Amino acid sequence: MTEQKLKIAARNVNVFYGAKQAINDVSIDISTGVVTAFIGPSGCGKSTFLRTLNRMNDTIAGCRVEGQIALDGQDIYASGMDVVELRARVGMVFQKPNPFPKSIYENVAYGPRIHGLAGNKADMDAIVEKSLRRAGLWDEVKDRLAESGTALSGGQQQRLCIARAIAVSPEVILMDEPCSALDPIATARIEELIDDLKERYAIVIVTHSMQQAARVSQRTAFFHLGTVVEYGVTEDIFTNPREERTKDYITGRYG
Amino acid sequence: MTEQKLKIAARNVNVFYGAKQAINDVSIDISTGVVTAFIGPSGCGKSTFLRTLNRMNDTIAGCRVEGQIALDGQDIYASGMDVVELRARVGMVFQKPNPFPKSIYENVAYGPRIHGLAGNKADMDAIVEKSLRRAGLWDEVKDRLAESGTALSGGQQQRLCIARAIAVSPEVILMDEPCSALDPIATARIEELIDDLKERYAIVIVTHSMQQAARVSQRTAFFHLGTVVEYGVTEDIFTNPREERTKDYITGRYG
Amino acid sequence: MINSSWQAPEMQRRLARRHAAERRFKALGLVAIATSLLFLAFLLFTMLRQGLGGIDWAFLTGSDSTDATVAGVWGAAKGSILTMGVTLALSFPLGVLAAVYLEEFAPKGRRWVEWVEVSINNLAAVPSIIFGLLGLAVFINVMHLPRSSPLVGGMTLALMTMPVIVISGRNAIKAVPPSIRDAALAVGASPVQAVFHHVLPLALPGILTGTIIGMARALGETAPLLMIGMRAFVATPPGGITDPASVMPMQIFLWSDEIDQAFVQNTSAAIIVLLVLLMAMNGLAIYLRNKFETRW
Amino acid sequence: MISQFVLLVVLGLGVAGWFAARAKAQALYTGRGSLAAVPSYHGWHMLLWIVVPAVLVWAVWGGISPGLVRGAILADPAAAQLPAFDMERDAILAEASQLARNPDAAAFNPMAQQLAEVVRGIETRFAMIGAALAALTAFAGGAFGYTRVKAGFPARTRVERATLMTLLVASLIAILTTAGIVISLVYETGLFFRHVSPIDFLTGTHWAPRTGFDAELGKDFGAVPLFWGTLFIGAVIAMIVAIPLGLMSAVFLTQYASATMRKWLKPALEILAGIPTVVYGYFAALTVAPLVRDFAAAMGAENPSTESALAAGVVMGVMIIPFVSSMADDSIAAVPQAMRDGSLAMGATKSETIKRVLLPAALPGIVAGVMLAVSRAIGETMIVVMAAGAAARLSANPFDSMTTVTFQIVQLLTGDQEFDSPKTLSAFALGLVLFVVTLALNIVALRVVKKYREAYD
Amino acid sequence: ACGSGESSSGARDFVRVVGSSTLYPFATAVAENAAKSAGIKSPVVESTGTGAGMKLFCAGLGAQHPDIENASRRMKKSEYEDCAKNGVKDIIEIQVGLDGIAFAEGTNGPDMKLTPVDVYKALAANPFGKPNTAKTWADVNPALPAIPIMVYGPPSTSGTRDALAELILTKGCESDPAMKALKDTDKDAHKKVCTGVREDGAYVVQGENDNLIVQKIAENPKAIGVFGFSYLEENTTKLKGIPMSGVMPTYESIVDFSYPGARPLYIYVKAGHLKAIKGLKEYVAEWAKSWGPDGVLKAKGMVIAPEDVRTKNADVAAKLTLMDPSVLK
Ligand SMILES: Nc1ncnc2c1ncn2[C@@H]1O[C@H](COP(=O)(O)OP(=O)(O)OP(=O)(O)O)[C@@H](O)[C@H]1O
Ligand SMILES: Nc1ncnc2c1ncn2[C@@H]1O[C@H](COP(=O)(O)OP(=O)(O)OP(=O)(O)O)[C@@H](O)[C@H]1O
Ligand SMILES: [Mg+2]
Ligand SMILES: [Mg+2]
Ligand SMILES: O=P([O-])([O-])[O-]
Repeated sequence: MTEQKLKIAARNVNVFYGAKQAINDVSIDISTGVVTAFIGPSGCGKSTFLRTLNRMNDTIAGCRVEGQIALDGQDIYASGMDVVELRARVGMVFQKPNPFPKSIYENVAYGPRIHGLAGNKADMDAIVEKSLRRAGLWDEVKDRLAESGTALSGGQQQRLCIARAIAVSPEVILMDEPCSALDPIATARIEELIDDLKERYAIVIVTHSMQQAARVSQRTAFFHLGTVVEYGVTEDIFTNPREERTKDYITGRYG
Repeated sequence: MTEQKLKIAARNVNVFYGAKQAINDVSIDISTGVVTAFIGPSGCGKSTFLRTLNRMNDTIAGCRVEGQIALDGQDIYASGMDVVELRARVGMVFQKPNPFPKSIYENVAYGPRIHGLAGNKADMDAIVEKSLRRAGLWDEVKDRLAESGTALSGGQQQRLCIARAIAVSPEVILMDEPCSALDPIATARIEELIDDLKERYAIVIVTHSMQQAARVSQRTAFFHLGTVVEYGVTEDIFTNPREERTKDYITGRYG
Repeated sequence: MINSSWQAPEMQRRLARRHAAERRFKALGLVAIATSLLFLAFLLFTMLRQGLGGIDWAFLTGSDSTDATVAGVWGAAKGSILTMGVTLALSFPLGVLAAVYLEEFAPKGRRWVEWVEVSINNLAAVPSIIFGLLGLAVFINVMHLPRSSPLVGGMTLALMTMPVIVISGRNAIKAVPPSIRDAALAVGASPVQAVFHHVLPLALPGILTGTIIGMARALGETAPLLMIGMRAFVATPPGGITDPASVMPMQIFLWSDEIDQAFVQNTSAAIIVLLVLLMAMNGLAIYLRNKFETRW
Repeated sequence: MISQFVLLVVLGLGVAGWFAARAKAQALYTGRGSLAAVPSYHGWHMLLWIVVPAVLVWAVWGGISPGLVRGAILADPAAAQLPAFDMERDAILAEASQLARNPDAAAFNPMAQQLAEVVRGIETRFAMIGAALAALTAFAGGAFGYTRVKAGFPARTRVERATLMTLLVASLIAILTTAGIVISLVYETGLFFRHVSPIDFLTGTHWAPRTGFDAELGKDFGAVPLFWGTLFIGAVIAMIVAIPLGLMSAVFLTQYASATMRKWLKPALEILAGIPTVVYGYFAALTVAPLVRDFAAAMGAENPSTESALAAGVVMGVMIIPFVSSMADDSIAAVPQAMRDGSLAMGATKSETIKRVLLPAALPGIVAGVMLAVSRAIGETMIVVMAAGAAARLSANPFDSMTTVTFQIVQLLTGDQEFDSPKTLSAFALGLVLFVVTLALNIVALRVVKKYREAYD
Repeated sequence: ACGSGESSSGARDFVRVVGSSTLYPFATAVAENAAKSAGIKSPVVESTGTGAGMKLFCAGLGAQHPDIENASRRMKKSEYEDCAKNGVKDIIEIQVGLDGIAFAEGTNGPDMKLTPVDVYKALAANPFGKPNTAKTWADVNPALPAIPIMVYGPPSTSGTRDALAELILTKGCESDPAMKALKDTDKDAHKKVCTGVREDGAYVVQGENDNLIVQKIAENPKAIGVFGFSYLEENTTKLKGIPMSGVMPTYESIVDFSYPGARPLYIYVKAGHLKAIKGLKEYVAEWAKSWGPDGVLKAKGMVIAPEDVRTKNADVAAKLTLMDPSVLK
């Protein structure tokens, strides 16, 4: 059993794109040692909410957040907050893989380099190798580390982005459908990784696969139309949902 | 039972990215009335092969194709081939959703407009609505057709791209993981669509979900390291694979 | 029954029409570029025919003289090189930094930011002679920098070149997909790091384009230099950026108005030298631009 | 000499400081999170503290020391018999100082020779003081910087703040330049408008600048034909040439030409921007203008003039082709490949893809290029001087000769006349009004681009 | 600052000349010779136009201001006052030669023969106070060919244009006694009627590039041009002179003023700079050496001044006698 500790506490969060409300009064706890899964139909606000957790929504023009989100008790939307540090501590894997148009090596080494995590070239090599290995990409790319990260297949790019995110060992890792372009074996590898990471980190994963949510997560939040319909222990949600809507969704009877 | 007719015949196809061979001697038949699924681990060449079928690989610098691919008996790599007509007849949904930075309406109307499929505004409206409905996106976007296609969620973008592709009613539809960002309900909708389309069209779908392949396809090709290890009737492949590698992959024991 | 629509004759006709349009469009493009290049070729041919005979070692190493057989181009060429050096040293960093600020860091929607934006765009439209007036007023009359010097010439031309670099730079920066910024920010890069490590290298080709055309314009410019004393007879090549100097286009302008017909050849020869100088100046930038061009 | 040396030393100190601070920071590193910033940022922070204040001190010293040196020399008994007249004295002092640096040179003024030794001594002394001050500042700055190297010190934030300041200052240069232009034009424009009413100036259609002040002046300073000529030649004729040629060239280069072809042709086009305007002027006047005239004569025009707006405009258009083509080329090339693929996969032809997807997505860049080109054309002088004539005429016939604002400004400012005559002053008024007009155009363009921008990704 | 050039507080070790574009080719030739023979550093000669040069010249004493002003006309009283206000009181005025303006046509031209009255009637905006309606030369004078009036000439801002106005147009204008009388009653009206040039395209203003005029009229047999005499002399293969009142523009006819259209050229030297600027005296001396009948300036196309003017000015150049400002207008 891993130690559980409250890491991020989101309270009454509302998110707007211009005038349109995309997230409506969502409150969720994210803890270290726990994998939290966000599930819900497409367009319900999972990615939007995920982005609020490390303020990546700042980069979207017209996006506005209300409510409180605290990381280790500290309001991340407070004016004194150092966003850079926040994002270093709360890493993110995007829904659409977005490798840098640089070499595969540089893609992974970038984070460690700016955070000074490697003292020398050998350290860096080790970090890159380890990250790529954990993302299950090492064998496929070890001979072509100098090739561009954009010349990889869809699934390879996705794993590259995962490797890039874990290379800086953030405290919280937000993953937006990290396995959407992966085959079952690669998926299993990432799930293993998640299992592995959760010992020390807080992990949030958005997924469309109920099976995956059930396999890897301990907490699940079911989003629907911008609200969290149900949030609780994964087992409960899947075996004994309190809400009708949750049940419908899980059993695929929805809509 | 739908009528089956050979549509695309690929024979001894090799594809190279520069010096690197990505596809090795692949021969596959694609027929109207049949859904063909490509499965295989990430990076094995599924997308690469798919792109050769409507010559989208032409746009990748350094990509070279050998072997023969015939559409209705006509070599699509022959010098007289009209690529524009080819691509109009062989539509494609890309792995990474790529909506145009135009309104949702314009995204779907784009194809019909250039091919002159709509006589007037009402026709066009009808085509747009029908396509969006079939892709299961209509309800979510019917009030915001003028918004940019890039302001949609990941799954919505994916369905928009599907709607865009079917709007021109191609004879063959190539779909590269069309449901990767979709929840089970939306996935079911797309699968329904595929089932529906296959009556009159030839459909190829790349998927990482064995269940999906088993559900929607009648033929399956298992790719591995650039070769087709096994190609045949879906049921046979899943219940009684001839090759050890196929079996390992399907049962998730691979790697 | 299957294949109905695409094989239908009216569909085929439409396709044929579209292909015809495509061919027309491509031909138009070809004609456009051929026209532009023909113009260039014609100019070059005329210059070469008239001027090639005038280029010899003495011409390349000499300075201005009233005797056409003695007059050489080195004095003016050196003046141009020094002037362009000053221009580049000022306008490139200033232009790039301003572009980065305006595109990435300036608070959006503020009045003063809009003013900066508009005034930079507007500076590009200010007649070059007005920059000459400004240079005269500020650099010579207020700062007491030496008249006719590459320093003042370069500073004046830098004011003119900077807007071109800023405008092209901003567009290049704008064209970098937001997902690249997102990727950098999400691994904990600061906005400054994201810009300098990722956005700027990707925008570099566009910035260099602006630099190339801006500098080319500066190199061929005469009007503002009239005002700051570079329309002058200078028989000794400048020793440094504060010495009196002329520049190539000015030399060409002066020679073209010489009474002595023997200067006609010198004029053309000087134009050839100027173009060679231009190509040399652009060479590095073009090399870098080709090197950094990435498609995503 | 000494100033290069001092700069080198300060830079050297800066580099040394960079290494020292980085090393110290590295030593403080005990594991992840133990340092608030990467060691090299501590290095940069230190380097800034060493170099910036020292260079500032040296620059200030460079500003005040000549006065001090001069005072010291004049106080020297050897300088007693220097002439009192300032300029002559300056000349001797300057020569002495030159001799001090280069003792072998022959003296023009014998007194300079005598003073050379004294001057050398004093100059060296003051230079040394300056160098010492700069070095001290560098050390002080370095010492301060070094003490700041602590585990919790946010060096990156500080360095980035300095970077942002630099960026801000760079963009403010534009405002300064704008202000400078306005200020240098406004005063004289004011003088001009005291004699000629702005209404006459802005609405009058008769332009015949002359000297001497009288009440009738307004009738001869009607600037409308000039602005008309400027717009007609620069924004209409030149653009009719440049936009299609430039845009189509860009399209051809990015979409149809092979990579090697593009690599060679794009720079070739860019040469067009660098050909001196005088050359274009000759070309326009001697090659294009006669052709245009013959054409006009063939069209039945009676007594067509050799000078024509058309000749000037066409050549100007050619000159600015690269502004349109290169910027459009860059913008089109920057549209993500996925957009292109999306369109091609729909069965669109290349030209349809270009027209419907690429050009709209690249619009901001294309508009910016066109605006730059228009700007350049409006500000162009020489071609007009040589090929368009100087007749201030309000005509829509491109075969007529016309004149532009810039041409008039050059004429009015470089010719022979008193500099406080209404003629000269009108040049400033022309400049200012043109400035305001282009400003308005730019504001409109900015709004339009903002409105139609298609953001991808 | 590096190099040996001027700096804000220091001195200059070369002569700086500004002013007329007409004098530019001569001033540069003198500069070159001075550098060669007197061993001074080559003077820098700037072509700014007389008026703009005056402004620079009069801005003050000191290394940052020019030493010599070339003028294709005499300094005006207002200009001297400006000079004096800025401390430039001691000025040496030297007449260095003459410049002739010439009317010319292409060698295949119609063999025009003009008089100042013809020119005035053809070019004036309001000849004798009435609007100009002449379209062809025949409208002006039936003896002339019926070809359209098209005259290329200098812009209103140049010294050559002043000469055209003063020496030809005013003369033609004053052929009418009423106009001559007007001069005494209403000076401004006189100036307007006599020197105002039409703007309907018959008079084509060409920027200050005389070679361009030469080329344009050489190619257009119907056009005639007005420019400095030296350009005619240099281009005899392409152009021929047009006789004015029966006198061809030749060197001799200009020197003896029988061809209407010669004006004096001056240089103005700042006395206050003589001691401070290395080479200034030598440069002035070189002028005196060059302006004689066998000097370099004649070869360059300048019209040399009459003997008595030369001796008088040689004396001024040698003694560096100051100008008496009261003679200026
Ligand atoms: N543009 C390219 N240049 C060079 N190599 C490429 C390029 N695109 C893909 N590859 C390589 O070709 C191989 C096949 O890639 P492909 O995209 O076809 O895989 P895939 O089967 O679609 O995988 P996935 O399921 O991850 O999308 C991979 O090894 C990949 O790295
Ligand atoms: N940039 C944007 N501007 C405006 N609306 C947006 C933007 N991004 C997303 N939306 C809208 O906000 C809602 C929530 O989007 P979000 O991306 O959070 O969905 P999601 O749950 O991640 O869906 P998916 O599973 O399809 O990725 C959707 O209706 C979407 O259309
Ligand atoms: Mg999403
Ligand atoms: Mg793929
Ligand atoms: O330049 P000018 O004053 O002699 O016409």
